[in-house]
Amino acid sequence: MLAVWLLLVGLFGIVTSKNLIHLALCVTVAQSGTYVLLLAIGYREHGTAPIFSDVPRSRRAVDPVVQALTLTDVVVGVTVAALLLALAVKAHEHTGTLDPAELRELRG
Amino acid sequence: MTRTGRIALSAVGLAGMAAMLAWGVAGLEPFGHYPGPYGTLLNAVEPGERHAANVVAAVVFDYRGLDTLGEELILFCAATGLAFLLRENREENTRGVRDRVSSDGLRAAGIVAVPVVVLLALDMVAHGYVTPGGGFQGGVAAAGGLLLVYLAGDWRALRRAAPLPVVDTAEAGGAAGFAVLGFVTLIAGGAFLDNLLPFGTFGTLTSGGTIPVANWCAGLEVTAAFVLIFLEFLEEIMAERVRDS
Amino acid sequence: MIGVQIAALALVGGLALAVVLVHDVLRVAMLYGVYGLVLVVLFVVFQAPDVALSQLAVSTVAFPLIVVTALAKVKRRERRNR
Amino acid sequence: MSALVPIACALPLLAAPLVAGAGHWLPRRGADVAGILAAAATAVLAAIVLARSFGGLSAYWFGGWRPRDGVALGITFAVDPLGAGIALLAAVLVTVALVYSWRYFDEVGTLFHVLVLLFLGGAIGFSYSGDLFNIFVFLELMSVAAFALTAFRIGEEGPIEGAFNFAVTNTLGAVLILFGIGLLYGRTGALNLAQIGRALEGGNRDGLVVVAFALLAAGFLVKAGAAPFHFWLSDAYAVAPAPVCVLFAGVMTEFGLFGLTRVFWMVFALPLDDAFEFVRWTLVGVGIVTAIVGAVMSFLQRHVKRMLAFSSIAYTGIFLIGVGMLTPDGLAAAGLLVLAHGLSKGALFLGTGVMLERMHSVDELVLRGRGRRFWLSGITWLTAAVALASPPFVGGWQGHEGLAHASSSVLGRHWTSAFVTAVTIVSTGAILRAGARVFLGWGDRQDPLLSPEPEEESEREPKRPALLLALPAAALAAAALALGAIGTLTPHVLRAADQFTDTRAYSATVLEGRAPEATQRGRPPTSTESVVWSVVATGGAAALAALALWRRRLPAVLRERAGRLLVPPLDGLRGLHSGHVGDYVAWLTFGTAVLGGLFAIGLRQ
Repeated sequence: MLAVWLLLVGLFGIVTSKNLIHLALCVTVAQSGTYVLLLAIGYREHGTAPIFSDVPRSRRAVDPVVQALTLTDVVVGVTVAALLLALAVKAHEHTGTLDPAELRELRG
Repeated sequence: MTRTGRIALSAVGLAGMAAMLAWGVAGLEPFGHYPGPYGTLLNAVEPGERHAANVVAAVVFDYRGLDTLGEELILFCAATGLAFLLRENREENTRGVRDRVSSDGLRAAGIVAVPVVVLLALDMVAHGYVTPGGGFQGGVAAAGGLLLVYLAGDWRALRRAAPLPVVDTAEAGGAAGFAVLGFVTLIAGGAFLDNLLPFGTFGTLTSGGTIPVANWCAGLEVTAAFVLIFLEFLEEIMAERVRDS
Repeated sequence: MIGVQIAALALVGGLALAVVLVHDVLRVAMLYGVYGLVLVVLFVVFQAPDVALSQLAVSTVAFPLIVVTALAKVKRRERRNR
Repeated sequence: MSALVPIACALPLLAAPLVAGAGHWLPRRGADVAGILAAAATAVLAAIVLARSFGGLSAYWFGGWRPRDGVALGITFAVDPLGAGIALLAAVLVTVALVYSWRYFDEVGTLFHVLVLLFLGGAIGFSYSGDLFNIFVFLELMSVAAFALTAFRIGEEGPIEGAFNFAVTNTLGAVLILFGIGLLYGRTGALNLAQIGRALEGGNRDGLVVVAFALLAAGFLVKAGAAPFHFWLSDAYAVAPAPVCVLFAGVMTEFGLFGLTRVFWMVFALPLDDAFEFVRWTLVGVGIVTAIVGAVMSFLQRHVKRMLAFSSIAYTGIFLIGVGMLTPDGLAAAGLLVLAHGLSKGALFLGTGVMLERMHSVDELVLRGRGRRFWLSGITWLTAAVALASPPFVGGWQGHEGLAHASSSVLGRHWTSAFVTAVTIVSTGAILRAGARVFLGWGDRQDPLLSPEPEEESEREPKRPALLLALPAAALAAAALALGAIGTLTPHVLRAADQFTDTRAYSATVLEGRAPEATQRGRPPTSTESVVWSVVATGGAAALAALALWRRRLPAVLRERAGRLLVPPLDGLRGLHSGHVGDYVAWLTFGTAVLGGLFAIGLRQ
């Protein structure tokens, strides 16, 4: 449920945003919804982390796969955010504004 | 579309999506009851098969190694893409930058802090498949540690500590290393990204076969990629300073 | 444990809303930093230390650096244009 | 399967960092040549993989992790002829784009080559992979490379804005896809396509399954640029450099549809097998709307690249009609059309590159008559447009014929043919109009109907030989033209589609290693009806182009009536394409909700 919330909140932020940097951060909020979803799916009551260096192997552990997926996802999230921020900076350099409403080069 | 129209449209859309997602999520098992079988099976068989204590690391670097190869390349791609986008202000334009000399205390702290942070980060990389941590986490931290050179020293010190060709090459090496690993296993007669090295003793640094190798490649790649990304962004500021003066 | 989980979930949800609703970029940047750290806590209570560590690295090192430099650049230009 | 499969994917992925690393130490041209060679070698490998894939599906397990008791431990590449075919198309287009770009991107060093090679690696991995999350990873690799490539001309405002809109919408599309993957994993505990499909088959079709399908469909439709998720596409294509557009139009959007098709057949076909009719009409409906929007908008553009972008949207709609029929025949027809469209659109986009570099603009009105000197490019333009219009035995003719044939049993043959013909007339008519104006100087100097466009001027001095610019485009156009005459093409693609849609054989091969049976199919006989339709399409396109060029010679009364009737809705449609990223995302949420709502109504048990 929290995952759904994060996704929707992030989307709402993007639609209403008046600043490209803020908008890029909202994209990452929407993305973090997927992290939470994945980890919540793999969670087990009373399970330990799937790292058996100091717990016996027979202990019930949470799902390692979703954690691996989330790791990948986090990396993707950072890279996309970095690209978006770079584009926002460049847009500001050329137009002097970060408001998407004033960036209307591509109409029609 | 006006702002009001946009918000109205998205309100309809978001309400619909909320209902739809809620309906979908309701079909999941109750929280805390992961049904398996993928993760359950891996938790059961991995320690016996690969001797790596951190199952997540084994999944990342062995069972699903191809995903990680893709992930490393996404990072590589982003760093390349940033260099592509921010190329106007690369190196040449920022050569004249001079920082105000920061206080001696700060500088001394920096001299101590840089190696400490970098060493801690390397330790995080090294034990990635035994304890939490690994190439990615340690790599970001190491990149951050190198950036302390800038905070403690100045822009030119950072440039000297991390010359662009070297960082570029390191980054390329890390990304290529992973792919090379795949080709090596192929030539050695296994499947692509097969694990052919001895698996070692459970819970030690020599455990896991090729997992450590892949892990170090990832560490190198991530460190270099993030140093590059940071440098690109910092250069943007330096270019502004040059223009100001 | 359950209590901690619920608290972390609520915090994440609330902070996400704050990030989205606040429109002053500087404040958003700071809120976003806190948001990242709360996510770290959430991942820890989900028994995912690996993910928590990488989120920690990302939200304490990577994000602040790129967001702050982007902001600094924008501010500097705006000041000069005026 | 032989080790060629992983090598075909890993070769460009290895070459990319090597070229990047070598860029600092090797002479410039050496790195360029290495990039081109890597792409060409990948194309050869992809061709071999394609040839072998007709022998039957085969699964390659990375790391040697074969499945245990039907549970996949690792990641598999399961190569079928359709996937191998689109991978080959990608490799060929990348090679052509790199050759065309010789000395074009000198100012950025090796970066352009590196990004394009990464794009290729992602594309090949995407088309071969049989693992849902792995598909997502390769899709993201492709997308991240594409975002950066779009903004090549960072000196201008448009490219940055286009890339930003592109990156935001496509990242959100990926988030939807990942959300769907998460839901499926939560139910089945599997990421392998075959395994998920099998696990869902027995279970009931509840909200989770329906919503997961809606999310995956919406996410892939964003990538495919179907309405109302298409807004990013025209922005991104309009501003990206010409060789990059070749890749975008030729394969990237098609990969969205490919992903949708793959996920549908491998995962959802069995649990939804009594609801095909509903899914069919939903997808075909989206396709129809997309085709109309794309065709009409493309006719209204004077910015030639943007016109081609909207024409690609129109074709996405047509492909979606073919794919959406949910039959092997429909899929085969779409595949044939993708092939013809990829080659001819590639030639056209390279043509716009010639315009920008040699004539310093891509504005149809500004360029009127300026292209007279460039006869080779003019002929190429005409050839590619004809190949797109597909008169009998030329270009995408076999695809159009197949589409009509496939629709007879599921959609109704007559209206499908009529609709596709109408879309072809409008979108190809626009291309012919632009070509005639630029290369022949026909028509008026002003046209108030067309969207006002900002000037796009190329400041660079032409320094590259004209032949180098014209030849790759001419080769692509010739290939597109010849495609229609290759008689063995249709049976092969039909076989590929049969194999692709055989869900049970797929999962048996992947999970149990059972050898699949090879199938055979003949080519349906050519009917006079489809010959007539395709002649109408080509003739109509030419007539419409002429009408647009010499509209003023019509009686004034007629013009006024038509204007009063047409202009308000057209302006309304134009107004929707606002360039505001918030609008695009609002449409994205709306579209997803509508899709989810429709599926909720139609698919609930």
